[in-house]
Amino acid sequence: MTTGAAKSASKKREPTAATMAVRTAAILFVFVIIFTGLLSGAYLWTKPALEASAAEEKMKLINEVLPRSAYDNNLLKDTVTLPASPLLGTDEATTAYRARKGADPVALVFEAVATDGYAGKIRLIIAVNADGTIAGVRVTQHKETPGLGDYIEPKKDKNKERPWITQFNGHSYASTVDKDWRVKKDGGRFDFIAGATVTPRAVIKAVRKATKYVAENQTQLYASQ
Amino acid sequence: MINREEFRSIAHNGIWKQNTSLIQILGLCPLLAVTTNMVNGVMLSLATIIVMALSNVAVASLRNFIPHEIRIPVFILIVAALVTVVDLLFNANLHELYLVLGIFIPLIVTNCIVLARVEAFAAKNPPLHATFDGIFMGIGMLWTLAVLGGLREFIGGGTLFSGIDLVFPGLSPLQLLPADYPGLLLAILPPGAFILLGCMIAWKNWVEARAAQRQPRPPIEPLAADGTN
Amino acid sequence: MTHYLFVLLGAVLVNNVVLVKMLGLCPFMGVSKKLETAYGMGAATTFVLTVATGASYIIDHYLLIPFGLEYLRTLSFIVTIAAIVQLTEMVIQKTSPVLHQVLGIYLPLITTNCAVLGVPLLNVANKNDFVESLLFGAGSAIGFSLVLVLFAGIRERTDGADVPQHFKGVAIAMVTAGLMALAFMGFAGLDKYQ
Amino acid sequence: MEFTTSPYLLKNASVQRVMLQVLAALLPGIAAYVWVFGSIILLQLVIATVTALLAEAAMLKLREKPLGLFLSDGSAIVTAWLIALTFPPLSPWWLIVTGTLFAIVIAKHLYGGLGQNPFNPAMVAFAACIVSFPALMSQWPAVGLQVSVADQARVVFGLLPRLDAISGATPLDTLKTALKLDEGSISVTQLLADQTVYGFFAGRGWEWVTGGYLLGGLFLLWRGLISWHAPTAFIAGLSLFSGALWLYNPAQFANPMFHLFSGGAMLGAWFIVTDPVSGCTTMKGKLIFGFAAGALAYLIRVFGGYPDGVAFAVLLMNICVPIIDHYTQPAIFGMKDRS
Amino acid sequence: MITAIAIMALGAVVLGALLGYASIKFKVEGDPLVEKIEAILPQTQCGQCGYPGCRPYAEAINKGEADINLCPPGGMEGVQRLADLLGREVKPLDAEEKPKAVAFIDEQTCIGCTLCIQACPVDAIIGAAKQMHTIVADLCTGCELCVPPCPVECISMPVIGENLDNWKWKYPVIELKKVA
Amino acid sequence: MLSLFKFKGGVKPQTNKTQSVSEPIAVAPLPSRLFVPLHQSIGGTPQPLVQAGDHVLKGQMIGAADGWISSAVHAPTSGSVRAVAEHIAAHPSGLTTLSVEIEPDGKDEWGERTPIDHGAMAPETVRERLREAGVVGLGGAVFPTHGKLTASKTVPMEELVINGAECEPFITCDDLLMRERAEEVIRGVGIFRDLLQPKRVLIGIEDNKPEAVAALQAAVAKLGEHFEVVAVPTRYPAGGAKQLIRVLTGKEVPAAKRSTDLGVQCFNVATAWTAWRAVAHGEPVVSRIVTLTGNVEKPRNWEALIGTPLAEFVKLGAPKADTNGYLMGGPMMGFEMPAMDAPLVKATNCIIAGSPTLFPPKAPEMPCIRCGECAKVCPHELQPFEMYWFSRAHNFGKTQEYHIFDCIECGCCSFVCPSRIPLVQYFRFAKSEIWAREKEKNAADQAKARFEWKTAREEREKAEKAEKLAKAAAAQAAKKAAEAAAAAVAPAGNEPPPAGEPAPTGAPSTNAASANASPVAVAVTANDAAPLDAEAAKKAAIAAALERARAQRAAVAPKNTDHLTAAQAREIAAVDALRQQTGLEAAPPADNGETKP
Ligand SMILES: Cc1cc2nc3c(=O)[nH]c(=O)nc-3n(C[C@H](O)[C@H](O)[C@H](O)COP(=O)(O)O)c2cc1C
Ligand SMILES: Cc1cc2nc3c(=O)[nH]c(=O)nc-3n(C[C@H](O)[C@H](O)[C@H](O)COP(=O)(O)O)c2cc1C
Ligand SMILES: Cc1cc2nc3c(=O)[nH]c(=O)nc-3n(C[C@H](O)[C@H](O)[C@H](O)COP(=O)(O)O)c2cc1C
Ligand SMILES: Cc1cc2nc3c(=O)[nH]c(=O)nc-3n(C[C@H](O)[C@H](O)[C@H](O)CO)c2cc1C
Ligand code: SF4
Ligand code: SF4
Ligand code: SF4
Ligand code: SF4
Ligand code: FES
Repeated sequence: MTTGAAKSASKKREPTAATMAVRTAAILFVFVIIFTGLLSGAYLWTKPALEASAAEEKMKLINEVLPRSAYDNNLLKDTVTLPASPLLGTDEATTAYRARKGADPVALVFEAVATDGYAGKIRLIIAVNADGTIAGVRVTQHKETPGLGDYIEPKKDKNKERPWITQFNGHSYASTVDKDWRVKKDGGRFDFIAGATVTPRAVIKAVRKATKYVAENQTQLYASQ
Repeated sequence: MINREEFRSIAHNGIWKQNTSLIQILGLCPLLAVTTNMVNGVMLSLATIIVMALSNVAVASLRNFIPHEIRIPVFILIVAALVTVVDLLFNANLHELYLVLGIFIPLIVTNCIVLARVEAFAAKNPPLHATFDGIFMGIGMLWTLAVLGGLREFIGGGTLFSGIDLVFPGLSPLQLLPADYPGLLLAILPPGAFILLGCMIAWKNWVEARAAQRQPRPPIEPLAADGTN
Repeated sequence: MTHYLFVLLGAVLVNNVVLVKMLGLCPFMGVSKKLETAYGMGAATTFVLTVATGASYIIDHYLLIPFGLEYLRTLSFIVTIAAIVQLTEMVIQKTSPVLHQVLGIYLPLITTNCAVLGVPLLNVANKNDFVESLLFGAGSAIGFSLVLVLFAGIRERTDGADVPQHFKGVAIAMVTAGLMALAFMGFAGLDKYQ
Repeated sequence: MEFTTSPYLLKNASVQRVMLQVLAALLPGIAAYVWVFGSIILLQLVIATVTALLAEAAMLKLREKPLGLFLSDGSAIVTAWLIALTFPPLSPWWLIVTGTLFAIVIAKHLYGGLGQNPFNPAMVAFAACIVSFPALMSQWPAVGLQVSVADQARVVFGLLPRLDAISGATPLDTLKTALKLDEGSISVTQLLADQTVYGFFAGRGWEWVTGGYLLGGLFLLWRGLISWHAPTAFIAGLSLFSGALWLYNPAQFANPMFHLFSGGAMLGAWFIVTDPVSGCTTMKGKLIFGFAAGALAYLIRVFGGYPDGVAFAVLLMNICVPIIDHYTQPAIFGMKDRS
Repeated sequence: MITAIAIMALGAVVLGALLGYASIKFKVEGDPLVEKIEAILPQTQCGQCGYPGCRPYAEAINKGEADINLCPPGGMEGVQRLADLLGREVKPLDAEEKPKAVAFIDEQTCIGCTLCIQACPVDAIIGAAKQMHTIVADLCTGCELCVPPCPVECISMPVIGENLDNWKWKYPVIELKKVA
Repeated sequence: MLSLFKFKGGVKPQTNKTQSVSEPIAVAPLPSRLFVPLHQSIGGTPQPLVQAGDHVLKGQMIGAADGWISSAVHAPTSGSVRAVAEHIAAHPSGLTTLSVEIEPDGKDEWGERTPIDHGAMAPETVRERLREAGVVGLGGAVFPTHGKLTASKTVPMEELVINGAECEPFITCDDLLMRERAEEVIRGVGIFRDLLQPKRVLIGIEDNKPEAVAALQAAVAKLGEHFEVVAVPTRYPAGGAKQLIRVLTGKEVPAAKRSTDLGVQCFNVATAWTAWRAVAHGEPVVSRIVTLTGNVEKPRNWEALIGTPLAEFVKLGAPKADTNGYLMGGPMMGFEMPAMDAPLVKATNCIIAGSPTLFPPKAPEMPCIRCGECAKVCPHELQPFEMYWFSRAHNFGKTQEYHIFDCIECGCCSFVCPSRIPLVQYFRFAKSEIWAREKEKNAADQAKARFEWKTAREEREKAEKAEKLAKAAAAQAAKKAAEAAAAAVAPAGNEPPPAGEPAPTGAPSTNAASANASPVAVAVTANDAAPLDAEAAKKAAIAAALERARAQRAAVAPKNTDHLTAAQAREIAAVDALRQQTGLEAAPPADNGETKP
């Protein structure tokens, strides 16, 4: 009897599940409105800056492989979609950027993947001039061994004057014979760092195949919308 | 408001006595993951300090309106909103650093320190105290991250302040050891982070033990102690 | 099929959340003093993390992306996770006191486990599909539990060792974690075939 | 009386005696090593031993433990020798020193020294160094190197530049690199036909060294210092995996003999997975430990990022030791039918 | 911005309602932690912790009202075990650890007032009014609660020394310190 | 021939037995003083029956067995009691124990001896006789022999194993006993056989004692018994009861069980001999054969009186000059005697004079390298290094996971350890810590239960008082109501609740069992018979509390005794017996409720 009384007393003090649900929901609702509002405000405020920095980031990369002075169009707007291709090493469609000076095609900037790096895929961005020569190559992503295979990144390359990756500049699929697209150890023309030959081999192979792809598809690439 | 004594105790707690990284062993993920160099560590700490100070203020001011049952979701909501704001700011203004720090900026939300302080301090104290608590806890975290980051990059590559160019574009890192220093890469990799933090904790234990050994003595020279203060 | 197996194994071993990705370190250090508690924490985390990755995927793909609200990811993910955790706790406490005895004290800790938010965010970053997301979540959780339990085993043993005074406790545990991370580097490269 | 409790009679055994026998068991392998790769290894053994003893002495002094007792137990020397034998013989001196310091100070003494380390110190040294200095750690001199010992010593002490000509990848490494070459340009069969790489039944020259270790291991077995479980299981694990893949595609995967007698497999089987301190202690545990270590070593060798997987495999299994031991407790007297 | 707020608000309402509902529906009484804490306390029921018995002290610890180092009979070991259970810092005991003792009634002096019987929390004293009282040593927890009420001060607390029944083998290690 | 089994592990230390077997057993001269400890066997400590100044005869009982698991103590010779006081014990602790000091009168005069014919008597009488005669296990454990002479009710008795292995180095007392008194030994075994009715009797003797084997075989043949005398391989600890049972029968007795549960029982040969003397000659155990060997000029076996001070005994062997201490028992399991005036006791089978050459000082202990040697030799197939690791770290829970209570402290592990770790000592340390904790925990549980009971009782008393007042008021109210509305029955029916209400509160809310039990009782009584209410409630509460106490004990007891070893079980049995004796066991609620005025 006492316990029953205590129970009903405590019931009076404590809300039912339904009222509690409503109350909690309401409070959470208010807080969410306030803080999501705050957040959305911040987002709208920074949005232009965000977009700018995203574009800037892309441009910065492109500028590394293709000098800004070489073209005058807005690359980021003049794109073409490349389907997945074994020559590019890609397994999904990628975007290529077309640099033009006036109406003339200047260069094509696109992504390629070296699939057989020492520790997985090496992602590259390559700029190929309209004449088929390479304007520049940069590594965008890789998992090669730090301190050994990572010299393909200019930042990690001990040779600051002429980083390894710049060796490709000027080569083209047409002018460089197959045999030369190898590291010196294998009888080719490219340098390497002893003890880490797998990485350069992979990059060289990927670049060669990519230039081949461009050479084969050049006209469509510049033409298509 | 806040008196000198309280302020000092809050500062001492945050920076040394209740140091999040060395004593509470909280907030380890950023502590270990982003300290591949000093700059990363410092910048992430700054972001954390901002979040902590703001969320402590917010919770301390709103604490009376938050029912107990849903306090955790509300705290998290507040922290997450603030973190996202900081995230957006980093993204807009320090984009490259933003890329380096990666998911560790959003992860400030789950940084146990933030929530722990909110729960343990802000929810029970007035806003001003809470703000200082947030700031000093953050400073405690900042110096450990800075030291750990510095140690790691120094041992790992002989440099200091690498990555400074991402924050102040003009500056360049210091190369402290000769360029042919081979670099103990391990220090920069995860194992090095754990082991060096272990050593830092042992160092802190050692300092405390030494201080404890000396403590019983003070009565002998109270004047000198006063003089130094 | 093998692809999914690789995703799972990759998440458990090669990209172990704790030792390689460095997430969820606080519970890793905090709840590994005893084997028993490590099992409890592992089980609780595995459950929540798997559910959280699924829920996050759904929120992301059916609420945020359609409305262009990607910037609300952190906010919505974490609030959902916190709610899941709290609900789970309440339900377990009521329905299975035994299970609550085992998992109860760990559940609240999970909200502040970086892995629980980090893994859904990584899923987004890696553009994983639903099954991959779930497998990655489950794999990470298993990886977390695995190293947590193994770590607890070692810590129980080193408890009895004559560790130098200042290294006793957390410091030596950190060193142990470091050596475990070193060992796990041996898995590096094993995921490139996936 | 000096003695306090029973038993008052003790067998004549000591840690020192155990360790000395392990050192003796390493001698045949070292002899073969000298014969194949030249006597420069002796210099490395000395460097490692001196460093190990100095580091041990320093740590003992810091920790206020009796120096004489522990320095003379010989365990640091065993660790030092194993480090020297697993590092490339032309490693610069500081590499061996760094590795040894890492082993003795971090892997051993931070845990309280002899007998208390959960990880194998020598393997910690190897792993830490190969992670930090992959280039230096994967270059071995060619067999039958025509460089004087004096010049080699100069290389070790950095007085002569490291000549890329005198060192190259190990047979295991060559094999692994070949796997990554252009579509089928070199098959394993071709590679193994190459006399500069392949000797009688394994990597050229390596077969003798590893044979020496096998001999030493059998000596330990005969003396009762190790049990057969771990080595046998290790060899079984390695052979089973390599054999299966070899049968599946002999053009791509080398035969088990090659794997057993190249790299650190034999040293691992007889001297490393048998480390009593960091290994499993129950018989079933030893079988699991050995088998898993063998299998992991193979997987890492062939598919992983490092040329030899023994060190990582052993460390990975060290992590599992407490749990394995916990779940493989033998049934005790009177409880057998119950379990 | 509006969609953002709308979507989040929707989520908030759903989650809030769920949580609020669950917090009532799945409410449980009692706290198993108190039991665990109490199991560690020595059950001497002496009140030296400042609480009327071990159970109230356990409840106070659970609520965070009391520190874990207040129970002298539990000793440092008790503090250690509480710290382990609760994940709190080990603190030195807030009093001196006393050697174990049992009460002893000087039967010559005892006047049989029964005051000590009423004081003893574990009924370790037997005897009837106006008769000599005796302490059952096996049941006495040594809490000393019976000492103050005795009007003729006939209760003393002799320390139990080491004897063959409670003798323990000693820890064998003579710590190896630097000899040389 | 019987096919033998093997036990795992074991070691072969040098036996050193030949020194002390060249001479026959001699009777030791009367010492000038005897110190007879009252507590000489497992179980209850005998109550002293004599006082200072009493004159005693040889064989007169001076300490009466206390409880069933306990054994009487007797005067070893005639003389006068000088004191019943604390005297240093033959125990490693060096502590004292209550002992009877006797000054022999030199007459060595026997008291009354009443031989019985055990064949003609009820088994209980024979067991009682053994208890009265102080017959205890002389193999080392000194467990009262009569306690081991009841066959299990469920398992038929298969084998009786007689332990003549004597596996420890140096000791030869059983060897000589078997050689010289083979017939009496066999007759003693006959008593055990008659009491236990086993299918077979196996006598195991290590094969390095061919003379003893021959002597026993001859005696068996002569007496026409069907006992099998078996030579077992010499390997320490082949004489451990469980090892010998294993070797002879193939059965493994787990620590948690008694050997009778497997239909086996084991006795030492000397125990059999004393049993025969006690039954057939009425002679209680007042002396035993003790080997005196080691660093002495004249090693040999002596029949010495219990209570002989060590100093007087060792003179018989003429210890060499460099003797630096004396061991009681063998070098594997014995301990150093704490003082020269410590007495010989029933458990003293051997005294070894030690010297630095015989037992060189131990080299310093090194850390364990987990080499596993100790596990290889452990006859119980334990993992000593794990037990050591956790004992060292004071992690006693873990030591129990590794079955520390299965360890028989044989010392094989310490013997082989290359790191020279005193493993056994770590185990003893851990075991005594665990026991101490267990005791503390039991005391705490008991205190808690009693405290709860007391609180409940006080509350109930308070409630009763309140109830009395309420009832008086209610009676008045009822009267008034009856007067006011004579026809109305309903209000009266509604009235009782206020009166009945305090009853449930009388049952404390902290206590689930009584809270559940008492309302039922109250519900019945409260409405029907108001006057009986208080009585009934009280009774119900008492019954409930009793029930609860019983339930609690039932719930707790099995938990605590689950993983007990024989030794622990013994300890508990002793305590239980004591409790029963003092009548405290059943005490808690009921007694106190009544003693309270
Ligand atoms: C730990 C480790 C990491 C390595 N990482 C790379 C790498 O990232 N890139 C690479 O080309 N070679 C790497 N190597 C070296 C290859 O195993 C192999 O030795 C080398 O590529 C063979 O080329 P070489 O002809 O220059 O000796 C690594 C070796 C080791 C031991
Ligand atoms: C390691 C060890 C060795 C033992 N050796 C003998 C022995 O050699 N002879 C013997 O009679 N009892 C020996 N015992 C005692 C027996 O286990 C057992 O207690 C005895 O045989 C039972 O007979 P009892 O009750 O008549 O003494 C030994 C015990 C242990 C633990
Ligand atoms: C309460 C209790 C009862 C026992 N009852 C028996 C029994 O009925 N039969 C028996 O053989 N042993 C009994 N034992 C004794 C043990 O089995 C005894 O320790 C063992 O036989 C002696 O062998 P040892 O040294 O190996 O100790 C009992 C022990 C205790 C503590
Ligand atoms: C059979 C045997 C194998 C050993 N193997 C190793 C080893 O692989 N690595 C090592 O550092 N020490 C080894 N030791 C030495 C010793 O156990 C080691 O230094 C301890 O790990 C140090 O605590 C070995 C010792 C023995 C007896
Ligand atoms: S001090 Fe300890 S024993 Fe005494 S009442 Fe408090 S908790 Fe119980
Ligand atoms: S007898 Fe005295 S000291 Fe002992 S428990 Fe009772 S009140 Fe406490
Ligand atoms: S024999 Fe000694 S060193 Fe070997 S495992 Fe056993 S305790 Fe350790
Ligand atoms: S003393 Fe115990 S642990 Fe050691 S061998 Fe004997 S039974 Fe085994
Ligand atoms: S900071 Fe990641 S779990 Fe605490």
